[in-house]
Amino acid sequence: DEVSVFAAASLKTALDQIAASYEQATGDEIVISYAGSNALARQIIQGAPADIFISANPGWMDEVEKAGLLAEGTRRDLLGNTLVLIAHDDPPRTEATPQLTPQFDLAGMLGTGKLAMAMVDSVPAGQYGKAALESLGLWDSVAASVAQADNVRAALSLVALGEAPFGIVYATDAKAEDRVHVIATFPDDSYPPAIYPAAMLNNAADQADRDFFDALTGADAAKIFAAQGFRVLN
Amino acid sequence: MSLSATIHHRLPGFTLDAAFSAGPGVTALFGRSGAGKTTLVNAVAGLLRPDQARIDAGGAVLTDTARGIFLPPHQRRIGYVFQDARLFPHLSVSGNLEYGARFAPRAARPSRARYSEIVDMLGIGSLLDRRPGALSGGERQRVALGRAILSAPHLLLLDEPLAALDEARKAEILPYLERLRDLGLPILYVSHSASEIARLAGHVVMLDGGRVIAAGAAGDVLSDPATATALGQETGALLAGEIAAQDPDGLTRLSTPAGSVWVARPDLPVGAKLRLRILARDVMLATAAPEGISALNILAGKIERIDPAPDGSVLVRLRLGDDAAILSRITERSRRALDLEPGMPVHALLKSVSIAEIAPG
Amino acid sequence: MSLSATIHHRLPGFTLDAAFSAGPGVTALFGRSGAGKTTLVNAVAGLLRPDQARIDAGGAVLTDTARGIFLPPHQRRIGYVFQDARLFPHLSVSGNLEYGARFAPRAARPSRARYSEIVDMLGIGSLLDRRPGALSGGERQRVALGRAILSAPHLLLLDEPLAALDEARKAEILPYLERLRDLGLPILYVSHSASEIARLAGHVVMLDGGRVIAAGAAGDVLSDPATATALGQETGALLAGEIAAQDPDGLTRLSTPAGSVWVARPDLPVGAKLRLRILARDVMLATAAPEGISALNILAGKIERIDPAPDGSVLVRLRLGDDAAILSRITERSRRALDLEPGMPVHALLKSVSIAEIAPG
Amino acid sequence: MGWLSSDEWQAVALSLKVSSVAVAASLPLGILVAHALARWRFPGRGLLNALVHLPLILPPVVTGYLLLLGFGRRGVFGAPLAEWFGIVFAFRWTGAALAAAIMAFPLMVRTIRLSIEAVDPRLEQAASTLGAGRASAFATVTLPLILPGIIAGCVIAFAKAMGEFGATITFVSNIPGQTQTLPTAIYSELQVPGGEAQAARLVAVSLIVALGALLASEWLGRAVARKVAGA
Amino acid sequence: MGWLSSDEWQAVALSLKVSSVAVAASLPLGILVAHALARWRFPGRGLLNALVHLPLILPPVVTGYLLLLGFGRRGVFGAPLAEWFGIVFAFRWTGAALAAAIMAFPLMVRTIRLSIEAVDPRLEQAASTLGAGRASAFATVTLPLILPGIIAGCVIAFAKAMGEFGATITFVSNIPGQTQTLPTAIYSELQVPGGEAQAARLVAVSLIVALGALLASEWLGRAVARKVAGA
Ligand SMILES: Nc1ncnc2c1ncn2[C@@H]1O[C@H](COP(=O)(O)OP(=O)(O)OP(=O)(O)O)[C@@H](O)[C@H]1O
Ligand SMILES: Nc1ncnc2c1ncn2[C@@H]1O[C@H](COP(=O)(O)OP(=O)(O)OP(=O)(O)O)[C@@H](O)[C@H]1O
Ligand code: MOO
Ligand SMILES: [Mg+2]
Ligand SMILES: [Mg+2]
Repeated sequence: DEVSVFAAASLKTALDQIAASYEQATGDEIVISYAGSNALARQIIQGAPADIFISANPGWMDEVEKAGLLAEGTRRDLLGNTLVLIAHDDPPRTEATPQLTPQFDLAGMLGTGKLAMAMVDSVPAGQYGKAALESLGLWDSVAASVAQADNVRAALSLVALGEAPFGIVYATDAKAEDRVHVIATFPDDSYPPAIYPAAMLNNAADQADRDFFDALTGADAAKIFAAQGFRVLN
Repeated sequence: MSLSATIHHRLPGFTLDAAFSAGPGVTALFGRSGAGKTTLVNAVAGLLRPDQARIDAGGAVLTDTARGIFLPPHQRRIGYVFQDARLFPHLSVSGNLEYGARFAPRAARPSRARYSEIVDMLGIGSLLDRRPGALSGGERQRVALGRAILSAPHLLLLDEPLAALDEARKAEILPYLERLRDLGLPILYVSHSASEIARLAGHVVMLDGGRVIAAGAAGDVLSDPATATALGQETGALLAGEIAAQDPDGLTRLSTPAGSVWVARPDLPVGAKLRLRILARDVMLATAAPEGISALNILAGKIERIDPAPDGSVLVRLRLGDDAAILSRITERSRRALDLEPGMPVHALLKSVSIAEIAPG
Repeated sequence: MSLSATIHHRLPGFTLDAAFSAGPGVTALFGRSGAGKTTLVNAVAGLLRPDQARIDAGGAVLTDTARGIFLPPHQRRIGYVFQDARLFPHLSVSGNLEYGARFAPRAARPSRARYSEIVDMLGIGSLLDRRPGALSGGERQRVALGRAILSAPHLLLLDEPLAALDEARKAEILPYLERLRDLGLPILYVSHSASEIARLAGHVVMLDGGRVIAAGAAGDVLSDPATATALGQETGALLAGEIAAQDPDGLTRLSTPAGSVWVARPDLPVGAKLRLRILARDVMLATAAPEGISALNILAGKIERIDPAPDGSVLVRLRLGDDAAILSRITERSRRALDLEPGMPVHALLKSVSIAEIAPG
Repeated sequence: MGWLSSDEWQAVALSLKVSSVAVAASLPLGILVAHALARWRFPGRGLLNALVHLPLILPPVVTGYLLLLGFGRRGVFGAPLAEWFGIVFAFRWTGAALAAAIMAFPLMVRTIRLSIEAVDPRLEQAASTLGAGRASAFATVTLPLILPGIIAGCVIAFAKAMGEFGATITFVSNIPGQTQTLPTAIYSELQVPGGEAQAARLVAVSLIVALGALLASEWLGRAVARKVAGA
Repeated sequence: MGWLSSDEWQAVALSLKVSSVAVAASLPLGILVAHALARWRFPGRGLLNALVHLPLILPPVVTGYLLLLGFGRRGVFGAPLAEWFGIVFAFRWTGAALAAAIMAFPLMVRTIRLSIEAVDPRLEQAASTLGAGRASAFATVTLPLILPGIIAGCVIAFAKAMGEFGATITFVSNIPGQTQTLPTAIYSELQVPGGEAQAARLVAVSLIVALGALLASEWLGRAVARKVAGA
């Protein structure tokens, strides 16, 4: 049987692995459509034939839920992520990564360089990053230097290419890119929890859908998510 | 079929204001460059929508601005040979020639034989596979002529179709146009050449500055001393004739209202009707019948009028019998030497070979 | 300047293989439709790169395929009036006329006065602000002529420049071309009209099927019985003359090698040199000097040869004095009636007004 | 071939299918609209022109979103089309073709329109005197003469369709085997750390296909032009 | 006006600036390349043609990424350009203009090329017999005759530039006041639940501007065409 998953694009690496081993184990076919959470949510609201939706932020899951399209009681917070401050460097430095504090001289470190982030008003990673910098009192000093990419991966590649010396991305992204290294972590309480909610949709009728949804919260999946740097939330 | 048109159309800097009618046969549109000939022909074809006009052909109303009638060009069945050939560049010569047939009613479509005949007449048989881009100027014009004829039209508009052609080629095509005419296809023929017109046209419409300045039977218009300035060296008279006898030495005797005239047309049967063109400059006058002279044709007549021309010559109009008149252009000195005056009897010497002839329009 | 060209060029279905040279004055290219005239002219202009060719003009090598020389067209300073006018559609008539001047060397640029003179001569003064799209066919050709002349060329190529024009307009333009020629501008002139050629050209090159079939002085080529078929009604002789006297009654006496000839050109000074064209069909023959006849010009001569023509006429070549010969076309019947044979003395009657004259080439 | 996964092969095949269908299906309308804009005078001409250009002016995401609203399952047109005619665009390859066609439409129309405007109307006049009505004259004279323009329009539309991303992913998502075209597959790869190499291979495939089409069209266009030029 | 925030006004102004500069700056090269493709025979013609079409074929993100590699601070060309000439594209409006220019280039070139191909070479020949060298003949005959094509090319390029999003944001990201163009602003709004209304206002602005340009160009093109047609 076929399971149709609409998932935030940043999950691709992990989900592809999970789906591959699940397909092997069950013979079910998992078809995953990766795109921005906003696009996926709108498509679902417009009747997309998805069985499972994994959003990169709660806001878009709320929209789908408001539209009455979630299968009762299936919504859960699947994953969490951590925001980190990264720097371009090769070879990577291996120092311990401190927590950011209000004293951190981010503006001084930037100089005339840019701080790469996802779009601070619209893309979750950017919204969280802005909130964190604001709560640390650093936002005003760096706001003018922020280069906002259309998604967090694009922000990452700006740092990876050295176009921007620093950037704010998820820990998962930092981990996957060896041309950058993490120089500091944002305190958990400095920004709203970066949560990836998952839910089954009304469409999802058959057992295969339910099985794969369960598998996502299973131990094998957790291992894979964790290996990518996600916090597994259940 | 007959055509009658009253057209008023303004262009910036030019106004066409012409009324004329054309019976069967060839009607020539004659006039200087810029006189409005092409504009007029475009209006007849339906390519120009005149400000005010009424154009009838064979009883059908083609254009009547007063009643809001404007038959689109493709329904007029008017073949048009443009001043610029306007061949279709993407079609071969044969593609161009065959273009019109598919739109003609099945019965009117030219047969294979007729197609070959026209191709041969125009001398374009070796060009059939070429594209128009690889044709000479005259070849292009010939293909355009063939294309129009093969579209099986009810009326043919020819806008200086032979201007780009050499005399020999013209001489090949003219008889064909005569045949088309004699088969009943009316032709509106734009030309600068009085000799072409004299040969083909039954009627002549002379345009100048967008207005008709003379119209009528070709003989009248071409021999009207009033049109002499426009015609210059081409002023002359037309004489109707009939073949009376074919002499054994190859000469042909014609009987005309002016008396017997000899020409060299051994190919024509006795009884055939012809039209003779006698250019004023080809007529000499003598007070007594000359002897021992190579001129075959010497006609006796009486001077009707003498009009001086600006260049020092005079145009003498002779009456020959009741129904015929010819013009002679001589110098003022000769006039004085011979003391010519209206009313005097004289002999007109025609150079026989300068007589152009046609079957009657 | 003189032009000499040897050109070999193959097109699919047509091969041009011509060599000719042209001195100062006007050289006419004469030939049937499709003979290769335009192709040849294109090669001279540098618009066609022939397979093999050597073309020199005024000592400069324009094209020499053997040495890999090919001067691009814009460096040749050759004015070209195309068979299709090819005006620039985005420029007004005046823009077209002024186009060439900016590329001409400063000293050669036409003055304001010359510009007006040419505009007046061509009768396009009222069209200066129009676009080519709003011109008649003949108007377009006149503008093209003006455009080429005003580019101050060293050589002028005219590809049937007058074909689209009426007689009156031609008569206005021809003297101007004569003047250009007399000012030393060499002209290569493509035409179907023997009378234009006789009037303008010192030399004639006759083309047929891509080859030169006759070339030489205009008088020789046009009166060569061998070219008579190609020329048809236009066969004739050229006679050099000089104005001997202007008679008070407006007639002009010319002295020619054949004797005195009268024409009506009161505008020319005594001593001016002219060329007379005497068409064979305009010459009558008489065994005795006729009396009381309007023919002004009666020349005595001796029959040199008689060539029969396919149409039943004969072409008689008369020797008039040592240096002059004229042709006469008469019917075979007349020949027999008068018993004409080579060696016989006869009188030639010329119709005075049919004499075309020019300043000598 | 081993160097592309089966999903990727599917994306290549799908892209080809989507682009070809998009071009082929929109060509008749493209010619009609181009002709109307070039030669007809009618009220609403300006509006039509604007409408045609819309997809060019709008960010692709917006076009995609509007398509979703219009032709989604619950869309203004999508719902009745599906109900009455069984035509479904939403989340099908047909939807990807629709998106590609609409995004490429202004390019196609502009190109064809320009070549129609370059045809000498006097040739159409000549056709009319030979008996050809408007439609016949168009089919037998104008159409063959604008063939190079039509080819150019198709190529540029095809190229655009091959590269179209934003409207497609927004409208029909990125479903492997159904709506995942080359560009959306490339996008997916670029979302993965270290996915650049994968993406580069797909880019290469995409280039080979599109440039092949380009070269073929150049050759074709030249052949057609030569034919028209004569010789 | 009160109904747009100052950031949004900045985006409007910036989009206009970026698109105009992109079109104006690429036009000379566009004409040159179009002419070369239409009329010259030289080795590498096919390659040049392919290169010009690349931005159309590639997903915009890829083009943006390649621009980043080429013209970023550390880019192959970006670094020397910055060092030697002080020309910086990265994170500047100039970079947005570069991205827009490159994305619009194939459209501009195709359009102009087509109109060059429609010019009768015999007119250029006539110019040459009147003394005009190649360049002069081009400037005085070909160029005026292709003016309608150039206008069309500019309009379609301008429209494309106004709508360009993917390459721009990937190359110069989204810095309000510097690189935030209308499409990025619209994209940003669409990312947020309920942002549609905001986005719609920006779309409206974008339409008004681009359609204004379109209408103006139609009018201009018609005027030019009328001038050439005569009367
Ligand atoms: N679109 C136009 N706008 C203004 N005047 C025009 C337009 N078209 C033609 N004319 C003028 O109308 C007059 C008549 O043109 P037309 O083409 O009918 O002349 P024609 O008699 O055919 O001359 P030709 O023998 O030179 O071909 C000319 O003076 C011409 O300049
Ligand atoms: N591109 C070409 N390919 C093949 N044949 C050609 C090409 N161009 C011209 N020809 C042929 O070459 C011959 C000479 O053409 P050209 O144009 O020189 O003739 P022309 O003497 O100027 O004739 P016209 O008096 O009709 O203008 C013609 O038979 C023509 O068909
Ligand atoms: O899952 Mo996203 O790509 O940050 O919206
Ligand atoms: Mg005309
Ligand atoms: Mg020719």
